[in-house]
Amino acid sequence: MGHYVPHTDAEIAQMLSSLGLSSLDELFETVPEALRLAGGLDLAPGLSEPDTLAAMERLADRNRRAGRDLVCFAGGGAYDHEVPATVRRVAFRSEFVTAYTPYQPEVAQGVLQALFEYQTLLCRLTGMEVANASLYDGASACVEAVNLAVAATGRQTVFLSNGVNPQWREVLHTYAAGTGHQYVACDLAGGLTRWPDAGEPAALLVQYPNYLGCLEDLAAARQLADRTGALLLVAFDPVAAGLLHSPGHFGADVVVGEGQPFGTPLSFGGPYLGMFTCRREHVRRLPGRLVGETVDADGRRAYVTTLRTREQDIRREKASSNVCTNQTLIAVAFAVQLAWLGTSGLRDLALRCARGTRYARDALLTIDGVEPLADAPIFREFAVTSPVPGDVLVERMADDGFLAGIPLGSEYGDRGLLVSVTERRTRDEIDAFVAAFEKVIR
Amino acid sequence: MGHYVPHTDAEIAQMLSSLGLSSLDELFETVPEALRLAGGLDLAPGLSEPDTLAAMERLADRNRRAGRDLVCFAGGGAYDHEVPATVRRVAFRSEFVTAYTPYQPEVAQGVLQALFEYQTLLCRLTGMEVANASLYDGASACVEAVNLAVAATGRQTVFLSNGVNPQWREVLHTYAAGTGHQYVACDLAGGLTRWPDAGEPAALLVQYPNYLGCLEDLAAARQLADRTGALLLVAFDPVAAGLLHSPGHFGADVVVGEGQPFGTPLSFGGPYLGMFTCRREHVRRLPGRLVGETVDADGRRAYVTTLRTREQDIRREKASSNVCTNQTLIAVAFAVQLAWLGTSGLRDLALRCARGTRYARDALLTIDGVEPLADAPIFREFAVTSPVPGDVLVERMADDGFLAGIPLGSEYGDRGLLVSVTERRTRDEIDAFVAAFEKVIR
Amino acid sequence: MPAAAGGRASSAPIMGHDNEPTIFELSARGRTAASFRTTGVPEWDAEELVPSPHLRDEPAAIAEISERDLVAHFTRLTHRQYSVDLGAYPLGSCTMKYNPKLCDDAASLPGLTDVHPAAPAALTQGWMELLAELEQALCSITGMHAATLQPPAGAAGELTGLLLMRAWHAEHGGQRHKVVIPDSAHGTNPASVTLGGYETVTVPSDDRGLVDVAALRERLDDDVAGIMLTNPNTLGLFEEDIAEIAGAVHEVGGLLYYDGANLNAILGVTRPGDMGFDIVHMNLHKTFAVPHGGGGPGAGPVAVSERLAPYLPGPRPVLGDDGVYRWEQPAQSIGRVHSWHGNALALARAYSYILANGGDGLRRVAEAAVLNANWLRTRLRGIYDLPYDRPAMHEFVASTSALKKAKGLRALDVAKRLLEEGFHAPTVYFPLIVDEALMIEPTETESPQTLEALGDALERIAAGDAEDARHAPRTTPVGRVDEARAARQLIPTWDARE
Amino acid sequence: MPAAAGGRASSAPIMGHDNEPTIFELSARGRTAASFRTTGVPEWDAEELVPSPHLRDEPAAIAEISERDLVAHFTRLTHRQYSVDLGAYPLGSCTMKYNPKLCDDAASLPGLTDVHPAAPAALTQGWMELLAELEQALCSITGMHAATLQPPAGAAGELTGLLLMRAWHAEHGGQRHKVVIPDSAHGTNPASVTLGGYETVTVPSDDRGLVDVAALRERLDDDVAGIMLTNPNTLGLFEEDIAEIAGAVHEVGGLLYYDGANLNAILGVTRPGDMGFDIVHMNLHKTFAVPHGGGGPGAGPVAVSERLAPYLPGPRPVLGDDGVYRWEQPAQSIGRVHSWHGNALALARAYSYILANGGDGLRRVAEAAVLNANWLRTRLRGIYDLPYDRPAMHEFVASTSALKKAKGLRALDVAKRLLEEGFHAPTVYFPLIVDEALMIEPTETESPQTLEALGDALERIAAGDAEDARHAPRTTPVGRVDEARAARQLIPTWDARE
Ligand SMILES: Cc1ncc(COP(=O)(O)O)c(C=O)c1O
Ligand SMILES: Cc1ncc(COP(=O)(O)O)c(C=O)c1O
Repeated sequence: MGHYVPHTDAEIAQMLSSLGLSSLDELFETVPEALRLAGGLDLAPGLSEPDTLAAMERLADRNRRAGRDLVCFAGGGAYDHEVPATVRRVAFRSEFVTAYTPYQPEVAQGVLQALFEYQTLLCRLTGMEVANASLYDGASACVEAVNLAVAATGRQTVFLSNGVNPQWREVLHTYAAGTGHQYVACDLAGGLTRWPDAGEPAALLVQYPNYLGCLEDLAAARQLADRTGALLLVAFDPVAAGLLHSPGHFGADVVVGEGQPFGTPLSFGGPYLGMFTCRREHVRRLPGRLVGETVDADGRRAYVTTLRTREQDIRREKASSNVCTNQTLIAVAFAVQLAWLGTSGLRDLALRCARGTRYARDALLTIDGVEPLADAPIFREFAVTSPVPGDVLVERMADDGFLAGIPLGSEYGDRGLLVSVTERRTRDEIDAFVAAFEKVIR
Repeated sequence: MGHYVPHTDAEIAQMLSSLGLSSLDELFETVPEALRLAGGLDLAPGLSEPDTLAAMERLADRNRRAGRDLVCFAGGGAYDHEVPATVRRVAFRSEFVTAYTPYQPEVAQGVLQALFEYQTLLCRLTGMEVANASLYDGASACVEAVNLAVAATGRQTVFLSNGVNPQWREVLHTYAAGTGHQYVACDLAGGLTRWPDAGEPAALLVQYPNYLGCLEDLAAARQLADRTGALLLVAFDPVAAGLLHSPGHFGADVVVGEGQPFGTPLSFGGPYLGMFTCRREHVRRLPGRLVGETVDADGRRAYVTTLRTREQDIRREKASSNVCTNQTLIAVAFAVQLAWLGTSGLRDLALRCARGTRYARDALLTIDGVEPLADAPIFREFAVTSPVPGDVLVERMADDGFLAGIPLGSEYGDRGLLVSVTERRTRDEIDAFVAAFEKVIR
Repeated sequence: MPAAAGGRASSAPIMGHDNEPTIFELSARGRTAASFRTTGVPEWDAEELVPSPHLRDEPAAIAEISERDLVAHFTRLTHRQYSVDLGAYPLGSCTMKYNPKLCDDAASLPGLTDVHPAAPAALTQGWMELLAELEQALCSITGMHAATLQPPAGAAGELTGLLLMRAWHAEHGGQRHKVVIPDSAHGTNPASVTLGGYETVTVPSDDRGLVDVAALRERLDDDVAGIMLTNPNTLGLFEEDIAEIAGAVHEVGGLLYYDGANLNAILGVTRPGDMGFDIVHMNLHKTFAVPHGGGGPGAGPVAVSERLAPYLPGPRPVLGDDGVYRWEQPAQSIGRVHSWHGNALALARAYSYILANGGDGLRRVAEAAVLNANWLRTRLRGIYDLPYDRPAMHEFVASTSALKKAKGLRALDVAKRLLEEGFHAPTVYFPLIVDEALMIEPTETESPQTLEALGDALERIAAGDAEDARHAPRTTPVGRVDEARAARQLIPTWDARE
Repeated sequence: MPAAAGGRASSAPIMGHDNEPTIFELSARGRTAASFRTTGVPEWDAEELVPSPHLRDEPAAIAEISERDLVAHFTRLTHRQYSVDLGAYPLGSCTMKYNPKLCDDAASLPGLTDVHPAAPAALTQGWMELLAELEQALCSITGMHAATLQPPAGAAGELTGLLLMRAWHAEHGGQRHKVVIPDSAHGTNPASVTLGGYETVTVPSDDRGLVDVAALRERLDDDVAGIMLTNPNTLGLFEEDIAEIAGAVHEVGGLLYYDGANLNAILGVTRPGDMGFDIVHMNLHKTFAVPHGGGGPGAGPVAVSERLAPYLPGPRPVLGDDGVYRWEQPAQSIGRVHSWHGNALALARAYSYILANGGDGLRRVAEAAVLNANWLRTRLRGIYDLPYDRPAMHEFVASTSALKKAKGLRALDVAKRLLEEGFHAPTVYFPLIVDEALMIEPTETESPQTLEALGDALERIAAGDAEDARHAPRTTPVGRVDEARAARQLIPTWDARE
């Protein structure tokens, strides 16, 4: 009971008497009698630590693990990349893990400098000038990008590509109920977004590569944005930075995305990392924390969270965002993983993903009945259709030890399956995957 | 190739030229041509990190794990105790792990203070006045105890109880080939040592509890030591300190033992921890490192390795021992685990071991054909005989998911099995164990 | 040879006070620590894989650093960082309690970390059971009917709650436009109100530090969607009139939102549901020992009363009669608020913490938290101002306003001096209604000995020289940081430096 | 309330330079962090379990401390500790290379850690394969025939080797009494010689810093059991006459023992076996990246030539024709030298390091180690004395003897000043044959940038004020430590203080 309360009974008695109290209940005298919980919480009594761990292990054993139980070909915003020992053992040192948001910079230079390095790395990946210290996930990063665009343009409508992760679009619509933003859904043709050729949008939001893995034409999107006076918002896969031009190269105004691919295991979907970067002109509308370099009293280089007046604790109802606690630790892991890769490693990683994807796609398409869902060029993920609905396919292939991919919703035409191949997949695994696929759809 | 060499080719070229060399081979010009290894090492080329880990996992999967694959009832100097998350995550922080022996105390206060606390805790467990900073294992601690006794008394002969761990006795005999020490083997009767009633031994070496789990009569041993002018050397199970009088209480001169039970997993036998403590009068014969408290230039409390003149690097051929690198990190884990237990936790742990042992022993002895090998009182381990030889018994019970114990050598009479029960064993596990035991000997 | 600072422990204050260079300064062309699995996949060139309009010629420039230098760099950074694992962290409103190592183990079980969030339910029954059981437990603790675990932090929980309010009113008498919050509220409250599409109406606190009920009644009408309260409030005081407040708000058809940041104070003692709240968010990274990670990740689940359950975000894990968990979308769900299922590993941590404590343990948590706060409050009496010197809950607010008048000792300087004394600082200048506020929350995991040491340090500081305090801290990795300059000459990245 | 220092980060230099209290000072009666599995075993009283003459009335007194304070205490201690993970550690003869995190993972696989050493071979085939393969690999690296992995450290390996010598001579012409070692040898060599039952005969080094072969010949006779050499020797110089030395020793029927502490210099370049050595020990905690752990655990396997194989300690894992590993005792084994099978997890680490490097990688290790040492040696030329300024291997010895004459700058003061510069110090005053010795071993894992920074620091120190250096270090957790007092007024435990 209360393993983590250090007080001995003697100490409690002493402290109570120093307060002139005779029982712990008297501590709560300001809680009206009527509201006091009689009989305590309706929860089981506390377990010992080994018993607790055993209970958690029982639950963990009820999941089929990627790697040991299932060879993972699922992506869709959550990728089975290697997280090396170095990253795990350094990024999760307890000083990083058990610190609060760096409110006292003099004793938080560790977190602050790591974030400053994260911001720099993220800008280099995306080709942007400013990055914040993280948002919750890919979806919330999209939401904040739209909020920024609406505030910057004074317009309410956003052209939203159907190539954007459907779950992120769901979240955008959920939050629109509060902000009143309007979304114009833009269909895909051949895997690429067909934009309306006119209108007065606050922004275009497109994903690169998009949910089907296809490489959108960002140059065209930029032109439309220029024509309509809209901002170009791009959701970007950071792994793509190893091979593809950055969205900044194509003139994006805001680049967001899901940072999970660097340093974070699949984790059943969280905690992940919302990447947020933009051009410097928008810095005063930046959501969340921003770390800047400065000096201390002796002129030594130091880091501190800055432009704080944007934030909720100071600007309150007029704040650029309500975000307070973010995903700092995941951002630190992202920075460590990226530094571990280095320039050549990043390219190598992207190449390996692209090669495995090409190899798997070519092989799958030799199976008759399997057709590409889109023919636009891809990078590390692709969609196919087959005689068997995606969900059935996934369930069946699980018996053969594969997580075959992600079933696609009807908006992409039925029977679709989204397949992703990371640097971890071997040729043998892919061959076995293709064989099982063929067997299952027979 | 050479993952851990940071130099780029360009840097190597630059450094070579600054040395006036044109190839790496020229670095080895002082190695006679004839001795140069042509064709390189006869080893496979380097593996990538993930491939290396996969190779290690393949090996790990070829072992049957205690806990997951086998319920462990084996002891004999290696016990299946809980090592809590707290201990693992604190004792193995990289500052402790990647430091060298504290030669520069100004930047090694972390290791030094942890060792000072370890020494104090160990003295409290054993009832002694001085402890060193660790030796290799239980066996080497016994060797050093005998070396000390021989040096202290000028005598060569040691009364060695057959109740001492047989492997430790083997090591004693191995090293005696160099030192010329003589051992008089002292048989057990009813599980307790029968000492010669006269002689001029340098020391008596007895284990408490002994290898069969029995509680030796240390008072009697002390009397004999007094009569013969010998030192009393006791190998002690640190867990016993929770319930049993310390060897110091009975007047031991040197107390040694195997420290694995606190903070170290089974680990296939190592790294473990050689505990070494003695009375203060012997401190100048203490083997290995000793940490002492002192002050720094400003008078602040500080710690440092001391009485260094005993040691090999200064005293060379006249050193009290040749030990240099010891088992410091394991000693730190020992201290953390012991502090985690605390006074009440230590007693609780000992009680739980004793209760499980009593419960298992009583149950096994109800099986007919199963007899106690010794009738002396026990603490956390016991020996039985059965119709089936110990080794056969162990092999068979492995199929039922048990590591049944340790087969006893012929010196203890044949068909013996040594069984140990730790705080981790549940009543259900013990009941299943007993049932399997009964089935197997039918 | 590229200039790089080399491997000295230049940052570790263990050896002097030099700066730690950035990874960019440590970078040397051509280096990498990366190592990949051998796959046997054909090694096509980039050009064969990516069409030229998309293919970049140069890879994005990252730091190029050896594993050895990488490890040293970040390890040295950790030596420039204070944390709960180093000492007390009495940061008001943040509940910086000790995070049990047990929960680290629980949250790193491969059976939890190596699961794809899109894997079908049949393959993730363990996770779904964990989440469903956690929803359950949180409902018991808060006295609510159903919950969503999707919100990744408190602020996200707030916005989710406000969207639930909208959805409710839309179907019950039409939309309303105002949300009432006290002047002592946390900044995320008004910020969320705005994002929820509402207008903030502020209600003042009375001289007790509690919501001024009369003033509240004046502000209540049928355009008020609801009220957001923290109870105990940010002064650490229990809103004693909560029943009356709830009645008044409900009377005008409004809903009550409970900001659970201070839930630690009342675990097992009283429940928001019993107080009349309709919507509750919890900060698992405060109350349930999810470590703060230097600013996240956390988790901000939202629990609601029965009438609001149909509007919860989805999908939610639901146990069928066949003993199998399935994902279900609540009938009138407002939709997703997270890409997947929320900060799952943080949720697993919190669940393991709840299992280990149990009902009895959680109440003991609240008791010790409140005991510690009140002991320290009385310890500081006569040393600092206590603007609301009444029985507090888990935290209390002191002030240096008199000390400032007397000798110019500001809350900020007390905070910086406390760093020199080896403690983290309290929260300062919040809540806004207190002049020179020091908001102190010891939490239940600090021992009486720690409280004594903290009290002694605060007393020394109050008695000390104010001018001297303005130059604190001096024993930290860097001295007082120039925050103004950071904003004036913004340097947001390494590449932005001249 | 018991006096305990409380939870301030009192030790962490991150916040000032106070001492960290001992756990005994943090202890408060009645506290514990312990938590046990629920077993359902009957709860007999102590009296029912242990007869009274053995039963203690009071449990042994341990520190009584909460998990929170326990974690904070030891975490703070790590902030008072330098380590390889914080920076360069050019400690001569210790090969303080970076320890790959990969090997941490490898050595913590549950399939390796959770195996009882007495489990029958049928249940531990993975471990036995690992050990057998490691023996193999070490033999290839050293050019020997067979090996034992039992010795837990280098010194234990030395003694094992000397006992092998004894066993050999006992059966070949009878016992001998002398073992020759150079005056530059490490202290464990003579200490082991004594424990091996031999008498040490010292052979001087010549002006090249190498064994004086003529002097050696004078000392060789048929009472010489063998010679112990380190090659490269402790000056970092390769014993160029090793072939002649081997011939001379073998001529008188002696054996050659190779102290492998410096093996890092010659990996893949040359092998002790090819030099004529009969017995070789390796320090896996030097050459093969097993971390030092603040003073161990390490591993000191011993490899031998074919004629000595039958005498090796046992049991050894041997692969049968049926593909199954069994434990076998060598025919004339000297017996066990370890309780079990040696420091198994350290052996697993080393094996993973060898796998990751491979033959090519290991040679690269030696090349970079030697390159680094020679670059730094030339960098210091003209700044420090280089008593043996010739091509070095993985380390070299400098000296402050001239600087001492000139201005009183001692090796010790250079070491302490270097701490202030953020580097660990070199080994000082060893080998004994060099006055004011600074023994510098950069290792291969330090980058050229690190070497430059180290060289610059050493140059600054040599140019600096010697009197000032006597007061170094000042920026460390504690200042210069009074070692004399520690010995004079011995305080070996907390309980020994007055
Ligand atoms: C009173 C109060 N409300 C809301 C929040 C916001 O929670 P979060 O930081 O998790 O978004 C906080 C946390 O700082 C708080 O203290
Ligand atoms: C040259 C030399 N020989 C022998 C040893 C002893 O090795 P260990 O410390 O592993 O016992 C050392 C290590 O300090 C050494 O440097």
